[in-house]
Amino acid sequence: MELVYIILYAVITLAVLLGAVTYAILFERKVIGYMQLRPGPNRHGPWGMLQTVADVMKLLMKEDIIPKNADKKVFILAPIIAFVPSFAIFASISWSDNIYGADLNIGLLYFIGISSITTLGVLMGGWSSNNKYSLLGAIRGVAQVISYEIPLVLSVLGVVILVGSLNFRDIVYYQESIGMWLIIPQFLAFVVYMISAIAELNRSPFDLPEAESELVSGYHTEYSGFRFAFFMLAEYVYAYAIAALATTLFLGGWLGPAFLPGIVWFFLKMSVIVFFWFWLRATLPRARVDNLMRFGWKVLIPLALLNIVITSIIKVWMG
Amino acid sequence: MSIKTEEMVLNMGPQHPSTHGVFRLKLHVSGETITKAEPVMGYLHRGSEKLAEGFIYTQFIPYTDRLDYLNAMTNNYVYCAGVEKLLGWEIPERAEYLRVITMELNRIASHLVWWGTYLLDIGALSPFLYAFKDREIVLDRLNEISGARMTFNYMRVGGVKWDAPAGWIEKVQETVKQISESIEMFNTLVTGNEIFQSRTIGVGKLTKEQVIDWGLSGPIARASGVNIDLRKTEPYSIYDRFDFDVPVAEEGDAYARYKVRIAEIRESIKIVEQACSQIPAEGEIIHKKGARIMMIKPPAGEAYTRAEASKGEIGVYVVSNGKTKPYRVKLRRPSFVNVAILQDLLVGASIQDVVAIFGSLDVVLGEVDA
Amino acid sequence: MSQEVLDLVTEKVHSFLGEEVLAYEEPEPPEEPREEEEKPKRKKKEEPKPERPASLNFGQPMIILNTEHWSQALAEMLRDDEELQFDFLSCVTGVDYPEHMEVIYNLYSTVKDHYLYVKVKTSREEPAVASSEPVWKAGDYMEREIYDLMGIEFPGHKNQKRILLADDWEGHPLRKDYVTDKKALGLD
Amino acid sequence: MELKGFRETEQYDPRVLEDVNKSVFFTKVEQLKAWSRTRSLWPLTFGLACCAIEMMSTGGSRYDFDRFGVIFRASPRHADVMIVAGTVTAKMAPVLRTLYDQMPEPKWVISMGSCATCGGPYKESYSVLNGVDKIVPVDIYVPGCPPTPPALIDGVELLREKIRREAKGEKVTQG
Amino acid sequence: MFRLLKGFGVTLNYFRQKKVTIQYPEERVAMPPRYRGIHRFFPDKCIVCNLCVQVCPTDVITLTGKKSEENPKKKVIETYNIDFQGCILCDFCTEVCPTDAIVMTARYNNLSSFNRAEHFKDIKWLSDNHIYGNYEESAPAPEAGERGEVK
Repeated sequence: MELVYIILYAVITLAVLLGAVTYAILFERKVIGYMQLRPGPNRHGPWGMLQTVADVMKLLMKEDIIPKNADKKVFILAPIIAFVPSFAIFASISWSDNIYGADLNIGLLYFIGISSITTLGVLMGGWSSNNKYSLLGAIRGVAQVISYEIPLVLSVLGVVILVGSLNFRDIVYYQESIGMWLIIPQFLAFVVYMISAIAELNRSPFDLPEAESELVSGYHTEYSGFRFAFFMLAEYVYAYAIAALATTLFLGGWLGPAFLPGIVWFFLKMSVIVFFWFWLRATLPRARVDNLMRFGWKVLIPLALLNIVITSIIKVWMG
Repeated sequence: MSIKTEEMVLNMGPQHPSTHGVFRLKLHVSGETITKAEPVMGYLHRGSEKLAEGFIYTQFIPYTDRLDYLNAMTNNYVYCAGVEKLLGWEIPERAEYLRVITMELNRIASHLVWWGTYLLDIGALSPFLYAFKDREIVLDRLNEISGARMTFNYMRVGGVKWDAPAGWIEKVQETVKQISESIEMFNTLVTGNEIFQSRTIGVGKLTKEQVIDWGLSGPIARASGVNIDLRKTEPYSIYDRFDFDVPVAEEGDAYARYKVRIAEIRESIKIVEQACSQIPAEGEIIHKKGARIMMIKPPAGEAYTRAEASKGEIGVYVVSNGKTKPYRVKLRRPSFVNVAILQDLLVGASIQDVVAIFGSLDVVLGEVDA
Repeated sequence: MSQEVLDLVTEKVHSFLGEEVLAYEEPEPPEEPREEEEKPKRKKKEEPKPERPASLNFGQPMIILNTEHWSQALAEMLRDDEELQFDFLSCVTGVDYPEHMEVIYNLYSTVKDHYLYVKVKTSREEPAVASSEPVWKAGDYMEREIYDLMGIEFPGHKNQKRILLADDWEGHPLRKDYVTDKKALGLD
Repeated sequence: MELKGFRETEQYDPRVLEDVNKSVFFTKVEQLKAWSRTRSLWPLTFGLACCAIEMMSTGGSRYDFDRFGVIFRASPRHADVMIVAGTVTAKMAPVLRTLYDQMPEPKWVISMGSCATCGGPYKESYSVLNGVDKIVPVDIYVPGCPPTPPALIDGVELLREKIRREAKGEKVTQG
Repeated sequence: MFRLLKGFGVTLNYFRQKKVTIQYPEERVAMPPRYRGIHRFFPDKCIVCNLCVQVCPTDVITLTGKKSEENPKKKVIETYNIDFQGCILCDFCTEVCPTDAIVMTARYNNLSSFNRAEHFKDIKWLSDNHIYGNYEESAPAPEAGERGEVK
């Protein structure tokens, strides 16, 4: 019986997420459009609601090209490897007090572990395409993700030290118990987290692996049709996952005034974070590769370490 | 144990999002550093110079529009001025003012496109749309006076085709005011941005000697401290009547070129404002013989005429043999000359800077390939 | 001022190559060879005179040389001479005439702010003009373009090959005897 | 490729077919496909000359191509429609053909402006291809030199109509 | 670092501003009266002087005339075609036309076609084309010697 629930939960989450992601893409186009003094998609469905649906549907029905020179097996596997983990992450997310998937004791560890696999998909995609731009994009992507994975994990450690648990629900309950969101005591960690998250997600201004003006489309240059759609969806699902993690860790998860249910608060907070990313994309130019690396290693990691030290001292102080 | 390494040849283009058209760069790369750069062009070579020999003088004017399609007015002008030099005609005053106003408006539009596309290359999305939004209002003014958005075909040998429509001058003054407000916004959004600066400062450095040796001109030259602006050093048309500065920077990097172009928009606005207040209210707009476009017949002779386009020195060498068709029209296209520096400039740069360097040269492929 | 530059250039070229290069047997006084009015020109056309090898062309000095006199050493002299300093190569033009071909170098001095047209004449059968590319880098592409479109050879050019047209293109389109046959080219 | 569906459609009762056409939810697969395709035409960023600038203007704020779901893609593998915006020269033609071949089916070509349509101003020139339809099949011709952004929007709108009509089994002329 | 943050203010400011987009197919994009769109032809005004044919840089105009029935000395137009696919809208034909028989309208839209042969516009199409236009401005009166003097 429990199995049925698990499957049901998985299916519902998948469906809701896919729906949410299609609207995330529309949301991005709308937000960026508005910032550029234009309305964005508004023809297909009311307020352009069916735009992304059409986009995805079209991509699913496009011809599937596997380049002659490509490493076929890897080429086919890559989008799946990129796509599956980004969904699997959501198993551990707790949407509200009573809606949640796996209540893992090592939720955070699971999250960070699984999410790293996505990078493998990027590398495989870039490598197998046998295209110089793809390869360069993939190499950049991997270098970037490895560099920024470290500050990301280190920044999260502060929260873990404070809460004393890797369980997402415990973390939220802790925030409820101390009566404030962890963004206040862990502001430094939050900043480091947000910046490294952008790099993790390959979003502007750190979108070097798919820098359109330099590398055509980066690692997915050679992908067409539904494989490309997979990469695209994975990217946005992953963005939501990272936003969900930030919500849980720093913004009090589902906590909020009682006039709205917890899950709505959760989504609202997530949307604010996602909006912030879009805002970044509309504002900033792309960073340089060497600056990016330097910034990651020389600024973010020391900052994250500093945060751990401070947090530890506070923790010891308070007993 | 030694690892076998291999020099990689990276082909950028001919269809690549940041080559702004059909341009190919063959880059030999060792690691991240470029060891050799070979520009390959001609993908848009349309043989304008050959066609010119089969046309009567006026018929070639629309073709000059299509060389540097972003700055068509100056192309129009330089060709007409070249023929006028052979003819020895005086141009009516009002026509000269209209020429200057339209040329400077077009320069603003051209620099705006550059600004937008360069920022797009660097990876910022919005500036591109802001630039095009502002360019649209400039194009509206040019459209009102010439009847086309890009390929104006506005100037004629001996003057201009149309007089300004009623109320146009006031509209132009309004427009440039709007543009100068936008420039302020551009500065806030981009010029001070640290990410942008880190991508451009110190990138693609050009020395004064290189500039002169390679024959570079326009904002590229002025960003390296070569103070040549033909509007100032060799005032053609009526540029000597206006009070404007020539922005010069000494650093010679991409950021300096950026700053010079932004400053040039301001100077163009100044010129337009002055021209709008000075322009005579009435008057001829074309030399009395110029209106008969089929009858233009310069005496035998040849001359080189040059003008300051938004990309640099545009020149035209017209050889006439006294017939209604030119014997030879040679176009000195600034982009074509400027793009040659890439062979030198890219060596030693890293791959990530290619786009920032190439974009900062402001090359239009229609002009490179003629 | 232009006349002074012309005299200066003539003098320098004379001392460099010898008196006979820009020599001109004078059927008329050398002053004001070509002014901007059209009228005297009509007359000129009727009774063709030998071209003056050193003259003012629309107010700017112009010297005419034969290809054997034009050399990189001369170009270097023009560039490096203290009084001339033609450091900026503005434009290179090729013209195809029925009997001969011409390459015109438009020089400018950024220091002295003066101009010079150097016209180099070469034969139609074996057109060759010493390259200016080693002296002014700006000549690189402009000469390649002329080579490509007109077929004038530039000995001394480090990379003389086609630039605008495909490498396997036949003929030189800007020559007057080039016939555009689009059907044959497969373009129509 | 999608032409396979055409025969089946003719066997429907015309009255049913009419009803079917009216509603999105009862539509045939072909038309659903066509719907998604017309709603999401991604052109390849393929600027050649002057028309490319007008193409960029169309993407600009004033005309906003994004309203129609048209977003420019840099890689031919992601593109549905190739807007040939500018003069195609002898040197460029093979490259253009390669790019076209790299695009996944179904794909369309819009010939924008005089140059792409027939060589336009350069049709007498020695290096210009007189009409891009000599190397790739063209679906829509947009006249103008260069066509204004609204004219290009019209062209895309017409391409949409073509896709819709072909999905219904009509034959739309191609020349 | 703080100059970078100013940029966010700019984009946010634009976010709130009114959008500049013209909703094109519903809203009309107004082109100025001088805008050079597709031609309109007035067969009654044409005197078959052939100037437009000669001045056209891309040779897209073809015409034939015939003797007028009323006045055998005069010619009237019989066919007049513009191959619009190659037209570069340079406006020279209207500029040389001594009688303003050919003018350019401000029409630019709904000219796309599935077939490039459809861009071939004949005398009927051209004279029926009066959607909107800019033909209230008349060119200066032609000089006496201008007609037919070319070449």
